[in-house]
Amino acid sequence: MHTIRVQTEDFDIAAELAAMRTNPAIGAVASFIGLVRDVNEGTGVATLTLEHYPAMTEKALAAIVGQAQQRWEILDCVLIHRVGTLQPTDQIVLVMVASAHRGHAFDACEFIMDYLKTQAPFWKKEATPDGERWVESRDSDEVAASRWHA
Amino acid sequence: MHTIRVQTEDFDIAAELAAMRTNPAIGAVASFIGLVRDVNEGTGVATLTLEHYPAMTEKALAAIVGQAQQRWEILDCVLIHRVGTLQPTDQIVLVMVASAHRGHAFDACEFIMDYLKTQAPFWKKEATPDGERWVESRDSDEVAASRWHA
Amino acid sequence: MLTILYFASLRETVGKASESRGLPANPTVAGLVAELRSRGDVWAAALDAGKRWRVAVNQEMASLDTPLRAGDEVAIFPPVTGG
Amino acid sequence: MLTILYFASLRETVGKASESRGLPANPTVAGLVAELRSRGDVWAAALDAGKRWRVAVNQEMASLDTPLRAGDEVAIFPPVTGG
Repeated sequence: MHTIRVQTEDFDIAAELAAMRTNPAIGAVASFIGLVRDVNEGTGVATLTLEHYPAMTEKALAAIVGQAQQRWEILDCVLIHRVGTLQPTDQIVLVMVASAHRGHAFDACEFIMDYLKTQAPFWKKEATPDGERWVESRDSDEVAASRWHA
Repeated sequence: MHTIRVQTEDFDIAAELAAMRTNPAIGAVASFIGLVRDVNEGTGVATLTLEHYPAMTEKALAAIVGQAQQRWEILDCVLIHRVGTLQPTDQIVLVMVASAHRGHAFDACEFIMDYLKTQAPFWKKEATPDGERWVESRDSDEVAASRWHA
Repeated sequence: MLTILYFASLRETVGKASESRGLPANPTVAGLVAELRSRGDVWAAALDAGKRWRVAVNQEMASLDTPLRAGDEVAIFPPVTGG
Repeated sequence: MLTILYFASLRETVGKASESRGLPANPTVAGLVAELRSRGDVWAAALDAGKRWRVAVNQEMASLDTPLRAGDEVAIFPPVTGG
Protein backbone atom coordinates (compact mmCIF):
# COMPACT_ATOMS: atom_id res chain seq x y z
CA MET A 1 0.00 0.00 0.00
CA HIS A 2 1.40 3.38 -0.97
CA THR A 3 0.54 6.91 -2.07
CA ILE A 4 2.65 8.93 -4.50
CA ARG A 5 1.85 12.51 -5.43
CA VAL A 6 3.63 15.23 -7.40
CA GLN A 7 1.93 18.57 -6.83
CA THR A 8 2.35 22.34 -6.64
CA GLU A 9 0.23 22.56 -3.45
CA ASP A 10 1.66 22.27 0.04
CA PHE A 11 1.10 19.09 2.11
CA ASP A 12 0.22 18.40 5.74
CA ILE A 13 2.25 15.75 7.57
CA ALA A 14 -0.47 15.43 10.24
CA ALA A 15 -3.11 14.52 7.64
CA GLU A 16 -0.85 11.87 6.09
CA LEU A 17 -0.04 10.43 9.52
CA ALA A 18 -3.72 10.35 10.52
CA ALA A 19 -4.54 8.33 7.39
CA MET A 20 -1.84 5.78 8.26
CA ARG A 21 -2.97 5.46 11.87
CA THR A 22 -6.18 3.73 10.82
CA ASN A 23 -4.09 0.53 10.58
CA PRO A 24 -3.48 -0.77 14.15
CA ALA A 25 -0.73 -3.15 12.98
CA ILE A 26 1.57 -0.14 12.52
CA GLY A 27 4.01 0.38 15.40
CA ALA A 28 6.59 2.66 13.78
CA VAL A 29 6.42 5.61 11.37
CA ALA A 30 9.65 7.15 10.11
CA SER A 31 9.42 10.29 8.05
CA PHE A 32 11.50 12.88 6.30
CA ILE A 33 10.67 16.41 5.22
CA GLY A 34 12.91 18.50 2.98
CA LEU A 35 12.64 22.28 3.38
CA VAL A 36 13.87 25.23 1.32
CA ARG A 37 16.85 26.86 3.09
CA ASP A 38 17.50 30.62 2.84
CA VAL A 39 21.21 30.09 2.16
CA ASN A 40 22.92 27.58 -0.15
CA GLU A 41 26.69 27.43 -0.63
CA GLY A 42 27.11 30.80 1.04
CA THR A 43 24.59 32.71 -1.09
CA GLY A 44 21.15 33.91 -0.08
CA VAL A 45 18.25 32.13 -1.78
CA ALA A 46 15.08 34.15 -2.43
CA THR A 47 13.11 31.43 -4.24
CA LEU A 48 13.64 27.86 -5.38
CA THR A 49 11.92 26.61 -8.54
CA LEU A 50 11.49 22.89 -9.12
CA GLU A 51 11.17 21.59 -12.68
CA HIS A 52 10.41 17.96 -13.46
CA TYR A 53 9.80 15.55 -16.35
CA PRO A 54 6.09 14.87 -15.85
CA ALA A 55 5.78 11.70 -17.93
CA MET A 56 8.63 10.09 -16.02
CA THR A 57 8.31 11.43 -12.47
CA GLU A 58 5.59 9.26 -10.96
CA LYS A 59 6.94 6.19 -12.77
CA ALA A 60 10.41 6.81 -11.27
CA LEU A 61 8.99 7.43 -7.79
CA ALA A 62 6.83 4.28 -7.99
CA ALA A 63 9.90 2.25 -8.98
CA ILE A 64 11.83 3.57 -5.97
CA VAL A 65 8.97 2.82 -3.57
CA GLY A 66 8.57 -0.62 -5.18
CA GLN A 67 12.22 -1.43 -4.51
CA ALA A 68 11.82 -0.38 -0.87
CA GLN A 69 8.74 -2.59 -0.54
CA GLN A 70 10.71 -5.57 -1.79
CA ARG A 71 13.57 -4.99 0.66
CA TRP A 72 11.63 -4.12 3.84
CA GLU A 73 8.33 -5.00 5.51
CA ILE A 74 6.38 -1.84 4.79
CA LEU A 75 2.76 -1.49 5.90
CA ASP A 76 2.20 1.92 4.33
CA CYS A 77 4.22 4.54 2.47
CA VAL A 78 3.56 8.13 1.40
CA LEU A 79 5.80 10.06 -0.97
CA ILE A 80 4.86 13.62 -1.92
CA HIS A 81 7.12 15.91 -3.96
CA ARG A 82 6.28 19.49 -4.82
CA VAL A 83 7.12 21.30 -8.06
CA GLY A 84 6.94 24.99 -8.98
CA THR A 85 8.33 28.01 -7.16
CA LEU A 86 8.89 27.85 -3.40
CA GLN A 87 10.18 30.20 -0.67
CA PRO A 88 12.62 29.55 2.21
CA THR A 89 11.02 27.38 4.96
CA ASP A 90 8.56 25.91 2.41
CA GLN A 91 8.17 22.14 2.34
CA ILE A 92 9.63 20.37 -0.74
CA VAL A 93 9.27 16.65 -0.12
CA LEU A 94 7.66 14.24 2.34
CA VAL A 95 8.57 10.57 2.71
CA MET A 96 6.69 8.64 5.40
CA VAL A 97 7.11 4.90 5.91
CA ALA A 98 5.11 2.74 8.34
CA SER A 99 6.11 -0.69 9.61
CA ALA A 100 5.50 -2.93 12.61
CA HIS A 101 8.99 -2.15 13.99
CA ARG A 102 11.28 0.84 13.66
CA GLY A 103 14.30 -0.69 11.88
CA HIS A 104 12.39 -1.33 8.66
CA ALA A 105 10.69 2.08 8.74
CA PHE A 106 13.95 4.01 9.23
CA ASP A 107 15.90 2.07 6.60
CA ALA A 108 13.17 2.27 3.96
CA CYS A 109 12.64 6.00 4.54
CA GLU A 110 16.35 6.79 4.15
CA PHE A 111 16.64 4.47 1.12
CA ILE A 112 13.74 6.22 -0.62
CA MET A 113 15.31 9.65 -0.03
CA ASP A 114 18.74 8.50 -1.22
CA TYR A 115 17.30 7.01 -4.41
CA LEU A 116 14.99 9.96 -5.01
CA LYS A 117 18.00 12.30 -4.84
CA THR A 118 19.80 10.41 -7.63
CA GLN A 119 17.01 8.77 -9.70
CA ALA A 120 13.90 10.98 -9.80
CA PRO A 121 13.77 13.61 -12.59
CA PHE A 122 13.57 16.86 -10.60
CA TRP A 123 15.84 19.88 -11.04
CA LYS A 124 16.19 22.92 -8.77
CA LYS A 125 16.90 26.48 -9.83
CA GLU A 126 17.65 29.14 -7.22
CA ALA A 127 17.01 32.87 -7.44
CA THR A 128 19.88 34.63 -5.64
CA PRO A 129 21.00 38.29 -5.38
CA ASP A 130 23.44 37.47 -8.25
CA GLY A 131 20.70 36.08 -10.50
CA GLU A 132 19.36 32.61 -11.18
CA ARG A 133 21.45 29.46 -10.98
CA TRP A 134 20.80 25.75 -11.37
CA VAL A 135 21.61 23.68 -8.28
CA GLU A 136 24.51 21.30 -8.95
CA SER A 137 24.12 17.63 -8.04
CA ARG A 138 26.24 16.48 -5.10
CA ASP A 139 28.71 13.63 -5.24
CA SER A 140 27.71 12.88 -1.62
CA ASP A 141 24.24 11.95 -2.88
CA GLU A 142 25.72 9.37 -5.26
CA VAL A 143 27.74 7.95 -2.38
CA ALA A 144 24.64 7.82 -0.16
CA ALA A 145 22.66 5.92 -2.81
CA SER A 146 25.51 3.49 -3.44
CA ARG A 147 25.43 2.37 0.23
CA TRP A 148 22.29 0.37 -0.52
CA HIS A 149 23.77 -1.79 -3.27
CA ALA A 150 23.73 -5.37 -2.06
CA MET B 1 18.29 23.90 20.90
CA HIS B 2 15.93 21.17 21.99
CA THR B 3 12.60 20.40 23.62
CA ILE B 4 11.99 17.39 25.87
CA ARG B 5 8.58 16.57 27.33
CA VAL B 6 7.14 13.62 29.25
CA GLN B 7 3.38 13.89 29.37
CA THR B 8 0.08 12.01 29.55
CA GLU B 9 -1.49 14.21 26.82
CA ASP B 10 -1.28 13.43 23.12
CA PHE B 11 1.02 15.44 20.83
CA ASP B 12 0.71 16.93 17.34
CA ILE B 13 3.57 16.38 14.89
CA ALA B 14 2.36 19.28 12.72
CA ALA B 15 2.62 21.74 15.62
CA GLU B 16 6.17 20.60 16.43
CA LEU B 17 7.18 20.83 12.78
CA ALA B 18 5.66 24.32 12.44
CA ALA B 19 7.74 25.52 15.42
CA MET B 20 10.93 24.20 13.80
CA ARG B 21 10.16 25.77 10.43
CA THR B 22 10.70 29.26 11.83
CA ASN B 23 14.44 28.63 11.33
CA PRO B 24 15.23 29.00 7.58
CA ALA B 25 18.65 27.33 7.98
CA ILE B 26 16.88 23.97 8.36
CA GLY B 27 16.85 21.87 5.18
CA ALA B 28 16.04 18.43 6.59
CA VAL B 29 13.72 17.13 9.30
CA ALA B 30 13.78 13.42 10.16
CA SER B 31 11.18 12.14 12.56
CA PHE B 32 9.95 9.00 14.21
CA ILE B 33 6.61 8.21 15.82
CA GLY B 34 5.95 5.07 17.85
CA LEU B 35 2.34 3.83 17.93
CA VAL B 36 0.48 1.28 20.08
CA ARG B 37 -0.16 -1.87 18.03
CA ASP B 38 -3.27 -4.01 18.58
CA VAL B 39 -1.28 -7.27 18.56
CA ASN B 40 2.07 -8.05 20.24
CA GLU B 41 3.73 -11.45 20.04
CA GLY B 42 0.54 -13.02 18.73
CA THR B 43 -1.79 -11.76 21.45
CA GLY B 44 -4.38 -8.97 21.19
CA VAL B 45 -3.59 -5.82 23.13
CA ALA B 46 -6.52 -3.82 24.55
CA THR B 47 -4.48 -1.16 26.36
CA LEU B 48 -0.84 -0.32 26.98
CA THR B 49 0.17 1.39 30.23
CA LEU B 50 3.48 3.22 30.46
CA GLU B 51 5.14 3.62 33.85
CA HIS B 52 8.30 5.67 34.34
CA TYR B 53 10.75 6.89 37.01
CA PRO B 54 9.84 10.59 37.08
CA ALA B 55 12.97 11.92 38.82
CA MET B 56 15.20 10.21 36.25
CA THR B 57 13.25 10.35 33.00
CA GLU B 58 13.92 13.87 31.73
CA LYS B 59 17.54 13.67 32.92
CA ALA B 60 18.05 10.45 30.92
CA LEU B 61 16.34 11.89 27.83
CA ALA B 62 18.40 15.10 28.04
CA ALA B 63 21.60 13.02 28.26
CA ILE B 64 20.62 11.07 25.12
CA VAL B 65 19.80 14.24 23.17
CA GLY B 66 23.05 15.80 24.44
CA GLN B 67 25.05 12.89 23.06
CA ALA B 68 23.31 13.25 19.70
CA GLN B 69 24.08 16.98 19.64
CA GLN B 70 27.77 16.24 20.19
CA ARG B 71 27.91 13.71 17.37
CA TRP B 72 25.85 15.46 14.70
CA GLU B 73 25.09 19.01 13.53
CA ILE B 74 21.60 19.41 14.92
CA LEU B 75 19.70 22.68 14.50
CA ASP B 76 16.66 21.64 16.52
CA CYS B 77 15.38 18.54 18.27
CA VAL B 78 12.04 17.57 19.84
CA LEU B 79 11.56 14.47 22.01
CA ILE B 80 8.14 13.79 23.51
CA HIS B 81 7.27 10.58 25.35
CA ARG B 82 3.85 9.80 26.77
CA VAL B 83 3.08 7.94 29.99
CA GLY B 84 -0.19 6.52 31.34
CA THR B 85 -2.71 4.24 29.66
CA LEU B 86 -2.98 4.22 25.85
CA GLN B 87 -5.09 2.41 23.22
CA PRO B 88 -4.07 0.78 19.93
CA THR B 89 -3.17 3.42 17.25
CA ASP B 90 -2.35 5.96 20.03
CA GLN B 91 0.93 7.82 19.73
CA ILE B 92 3.64 6.86 22.28
CA VAL B 93 6.76 8.76 21.30
CA LEU B 94 7.92 11.47 18.90
CA VAL B 95 11.52 12.18 17.97
CA MET B 96 12.09 14.97 15.44
CA VAL B 97 15.56 16.16 14.44
CA ALA B 98 16.35 19.12 12.17
CA SER B 99 19.61 19.74 10.38
CA ALA B 100 20.91 21.54 7.30
CA HIS B 101 21.28 18.22 5.42
CA ARG B 102 19.52 14.88 5.69
CA GLY B 103 22.36 12.57 6.75
CA HIS B 104 22.77 14.19 10.16
CA ALA B 105 19.01 14.37 10.76
CA PHE B 106 18.43 10.69 9.91
CA ASP B 107 21.38 9.40 11.95
CA ALA B 108 20.62 11.49 15.02
CA CYS B 109 16.93 10.54 14.95
CA GLU B 110 17.69 6.82 14.79
CA PHE B 111 20.43 7.14 17.45
CA ILE B 112 18.04 8.87 19.86
CA MET B 113 15.41 6.14 19.38
CA ASP B 114 17.98 3.33 19.84
CA TYR B 115 19.33 4.88 23.04
CA LEU B 116 15.87 5.73 24.36
CA LYS B 117 14.87 2.07 23.95
CA THR B 118 17.75 0.88 26.16
CA GLN B 119 18.52 3.84 28.48
CA ALA B 120 15.36 5.75 29.36
CA PRO B 121 13.38 4.50 32.41
CA PHE B 122 10.02 3.59 30.86
CA TRP B 123 8.22 0.25 31.23
CA LYS B 124 5.21 -1.03 29.30
CA LYS B 125 2.41 -3.23 30.64
CA GLU B 126 -0.15 -4.67 28.23
CA ALA B 127 -3.75 -5.61 28.98
CA THR B 128 -4.58 -8.74 26.93
CA PRO B 129 -7.51 -11.20 26.90
CA ASP B 130 -5.36 -13.42 29.19
CA GLY B 131 -4.75 -10.61 31.70
CA GLU B 132 -1.98 -8.08 32.21
CA ARG B 133 1.65 -8.67 31.29
CA TRP B 134 4.84 -6.62 31.36
CA VAL B 135 6.48 -6.20 27.97
CA GLU B 136 9.88 -7.94 27.88
CA SER B 137 12.90 -6.01 26.62
CA ARG B 138 14.24 -7.12 23.25
CA ASP B 139 17.80 -8.23 22.65
CA SER B 140 17.49 -6.62 19.21
CA ASP B 141 17.22 -3.22 20.93
CA GLU B 142 20.54 -3.80 22.72
CA VAL B 143 22.09 -4.74 19.38
CA ALA B 144 20.65 -1.62 17.72
CA ALA B 145 22.07 0.64 20.44
CA SER B 146 25.48 -1.04 20.31
CA ARG B 147 25.84 -0.10 16.61
CA TRP B 148 26.57 3.49 17.65
CA HIS B 149 29.56 2.69 19.84
CA ALA B 150 32.59 4.32 18.27
CA MET C 1 20.38 6.20 55.00
CA LEU C 2 19.59 5.15 51.41
CA THR C 3 16.29 5.58 49.59
CA ILE C 4 15.56 2.52 47.47
CA LEU C 5 12.94 2.57 44.71
CA TYR C 6 11.50 -0.41 42.82
CA PHE C 7 9.77 -0.14 39.44
CA ALA C 8 7.53 -2.11 37.10
CA SER C 9 7.54 -5.93 37.35
CA LEU C 10 10.25 -5.82 40.02
CA ARG C 11 8.07 -3.59 42.21
CA GLU C 12 5.20 -6.05 41.83
CA THR C 13 7.41 -9.05 42.65
CA VAL C 14 8.88 -7.58 45.87
CA GLY C 15 5.56 -6.00 46.83
CA LYS C 16 6.78 -2.48 47.59
CA ALA C 17 7.60 0.69 45.67
CA SER C 18 10.20 2.14 48.02
CA GLU C 19 11.97 1.79 51.36
CA SER C 20 14.68 3.47 53.43
CA ARG C 21 17.59 1.54 54.90
CA GLY C 22 21.18 1.99 55.99
CA LEU C 23 24.27 1.59 53.84
CA PRO C 24 25.27 -2.04 53.23
CA ALA C 25 28.46 -3.39 54.83
CA ASN C 26 29.99 -3.40 51.32
CA PRO C 27 28.91 0.12 50.24
CA THR C 28 28.42 -0.59 46.53
CA VAL C 29 25.50 -1.57 44.32
CA ALA C 30 26.73 -5.18 44.49
CA GLY C 31 26.78 -5.06 48.32
CA LEU C 32 23.26 -3.63 48.51
CA VAL C 33 21.82 -6.15 46.07
CA ALA C 34 23.51 -9.02 47.97
CA GLU C 35 21.89 -7.89 51.24
CA LEU C 36 18.46 -7.49 49.62
CA ARG C 37 18.78 -10.92 48.01
CA SER C 38 19.62 -12.44 51.42
CA ARG C 39 16.05 -11.62 52.51
CA GLY C 40 15.19 -14.78 50.55
CA ASP C 41 11.78 -15.62 49.02
CA VAL C 42 10.60 -13.06 46.42
CA TRP C 43 13.75 -10.97 46.96
CA ALA C 44 16.06 -13.82 46.07
CA ALA C 45 13.86 -14.59 43.04
CA ALA C 46 13.61 -10.98 41.83
CA LEU C 47 17.34 -10.22 42.23
CA ASP C 48 18.71 -13.61 41.14
CA ALA C 49 22.15 -13.13 39.56
CA GLY C 50 20.84 -14.81 36.41
CA LYS C 51 17.86 -12.45 36.15
CA ARG C 52 17.95 -9.26 34.20
CA TRP C 53 17.65 -6.13 36.33
CA ARG C 54 19.22 -2.69 36.19
CA VAL C 55 20.26 -0.20 38.86
CA ALA C 56 20.37 3.61 38.79
CA VAL C 57 22.10 5.63 41.51
CA ASN C 58 20.93 9.25 41.89
CA GLN C 59 18.99 8.90 38.61
CA GLU C 60 21.94 7.72 36.53
CA MET C 61 22.51 4.20 35.22
CA ALA C 62 24.96 2.41 37.52
CA SER C 63 26.91 -0.85 37.55
CA LEU C 64 27.62 -3.42 40.26
CA ASP C 65 30.77 -1.63 41.41
CA THR C 66 29.19 1.84 41.68
CA PRO C 67 29.89 3.09 45.25
CA LEU C 68 27.00 4.13 47.54
CA ARG C 69 26.98 6.98 50.05
CA ALA C 70 24.48 8.06 52.69
CA GLY C 71 21.62 10.01 51.09
CA ASP C 72 21.86 8.25 47.71
CA GLU C 73 18.69 7.34 45.83
CA VAL C 74 19.03 3.83 44.41
CA ALA C 75 16.48 2.53 41.89
CA ILE C 76 16.23 -1.13 40.90
CA PHE C 77 14.15 -2.12 37.87
CA PRO C 78 13.85 -4.52 34.94
CA PRO C 79 15.41 -3.61 31.54
CA VAL C 80 13.55 -0.62 30.14
CA THR C 81 10.88 -0.99 27.43
CA GLY C 82 9.90 2.54 26.39
CA GLY C 83 9.72 4.04 22.95
CA MET D 1 10.99 9.04 -35.69
CA LEU D 2 12.27 9.79 -32.17
CA THR D 3 10.93 12.42 -29.77
CA ILE D 4 13.80 14.10 -27.92
CA LEU D 5 13.23 16.15 -24.76
CA TYR D 6 15.71 18.45 -23.01
CA PHE D 7 15.40 19.54 -19.38
CA ALA D 8 16.73 22.11 -16.94
CA SER D 9 20.16 23.66 -17.62
CA LEU D 10 20.64 21.44 -20.68
CA ARG D 11 17.39 22.76 -22.20
CA GLU D 12 18.60 26.31 -21.61
CA THR D 13 22.03 25.60 -23.14
CA VAL D 14 20.72 24.03 -26.37
CA GLY D 15 17.84 26.53 -26.55
CA LYS D 16 14.99 24.07 -27.11
CA ALA D 17 12.74 21.85 -24.99
CA SER D 18 12.00 19.18 -27.60
CA GLU D 19 12.42 18.08 -31.17
CA SER D 20 11.55 15.17 -33.49
CA ARG D 21 14.16 13.47 -35.64
CA GLY D 22 14.93 10.14 -37.26
CA LEU D 23 16.85 7.24 -35.76
CA PRO D 24 20.64 7.74 -35.75
CA ALA D 25 22.79 5.54 -38.01
CA ASN D 26 23.98 3.78 -34.86
CA PRO D 27 20.56 3.20 -33.22
CA THR D 28 21.67 3.54 -29.59
CA VAL D 29 21.83 6.35 -27.02
CA ALA D 30 25.54 6.72 -27.81
CA GLY D 31 24.78 7.02 -31.54
CA LEU D 32 22.13 9.68 -30.96
CA VAL D 33 24.31 11.73 -28.63
CA ALA D 34 27.22 11.57 -31.12
CA GLU D 35 25.01 12.95 -33.92
CA LEU D 36 23.62 15.71 -31.66
CA ARG D 37 27.15 16.62 -30.53
CA SER D 38 28.26 16.85 -34.18
CA ARG D 39 25.96 19.88 -34.54
CA GLY D 40 28.84 21.72 -32.84
CA ASP D 41 28.59 24.97 -30.90
CA VAL D 42 26.27 24.75 -27.86
CA TRP D 43 25.47 21.12 -28.68
CA ALA D 44 29.09 20.03 -28.49
CA ALA D 45 29.49 22.02 -25.26
CA ALA D 46 26.33 20.65 -23.62
CA LEU D 47 26.96 17.01 -24.57
CA ASP D 48 30.75 16.97 -24.11
CA ALA D 49 31.89 13.47 -23.08
CA GLY D 50 33.47 14.99 -19.94
CA LYS D 51 30.22 16.75 -18.95
CA ARG D 52 27.71 15.16 -16.69
CA TRP D 53 24.40 14.43 -18.36
CA ARG D 54 21.88 11.62 -18.09
CA VAL D 55 19.54 9.96 -20.61
CA ALA D 56 16.15 8.33 -20.12
CA VAL D 57 14.48 6.24 -22.84
CA ASN D 58 10.70 5.88 -22.60
CA GLN D 59 10.83 7.43 -19.11
CA GLU D 60 13.38 5.00 -17.70
CA MET D 61 17.02 5.73 -16.92
CA ALA D 62 19.21 4.49 -19.79
CA SER D 63 22.89 4.01 -20.54
CA LEU D 64 25.03 4.70 -23.60
CA ASP D 65 24.41 1.23 -25.06
CA THR D 66 20.61 1.33 -24.63
CA PRO D 67 19.11 0.58 -28.12
CA LEU D 68 16.69 3.02 -29.74
CA ARG D 69 13.64 2.18 -31.85
CA ALA D 70 11.25 4.31 -33.88
CA GLY D 71 8.69 5.95 -31.61
CA ASP D 72 10.95 6.08 -28.57
CA GLU D 73 10.89 9.11 -26.28
CA VAL D 74 14.45 10.08 -25.37
CA ALA D 75 15.10 12.64 -22.62
CA ILE D 76 18.50 14.23 -22.00
CA PHE D 77 19.13 16.17 -18.80
CA PRO D 78 21.70 17.10 -16.15
CA PRO D 79 22.07 14.95 -13.01
CA VAL D 80 18.86 15.27 -10.98
CA THR D 81 18.66 17.54 -7.91
CA GLY D 82 15.25 16.88 -6.34
CA GLY D 83 14.37 16.06 -2.75
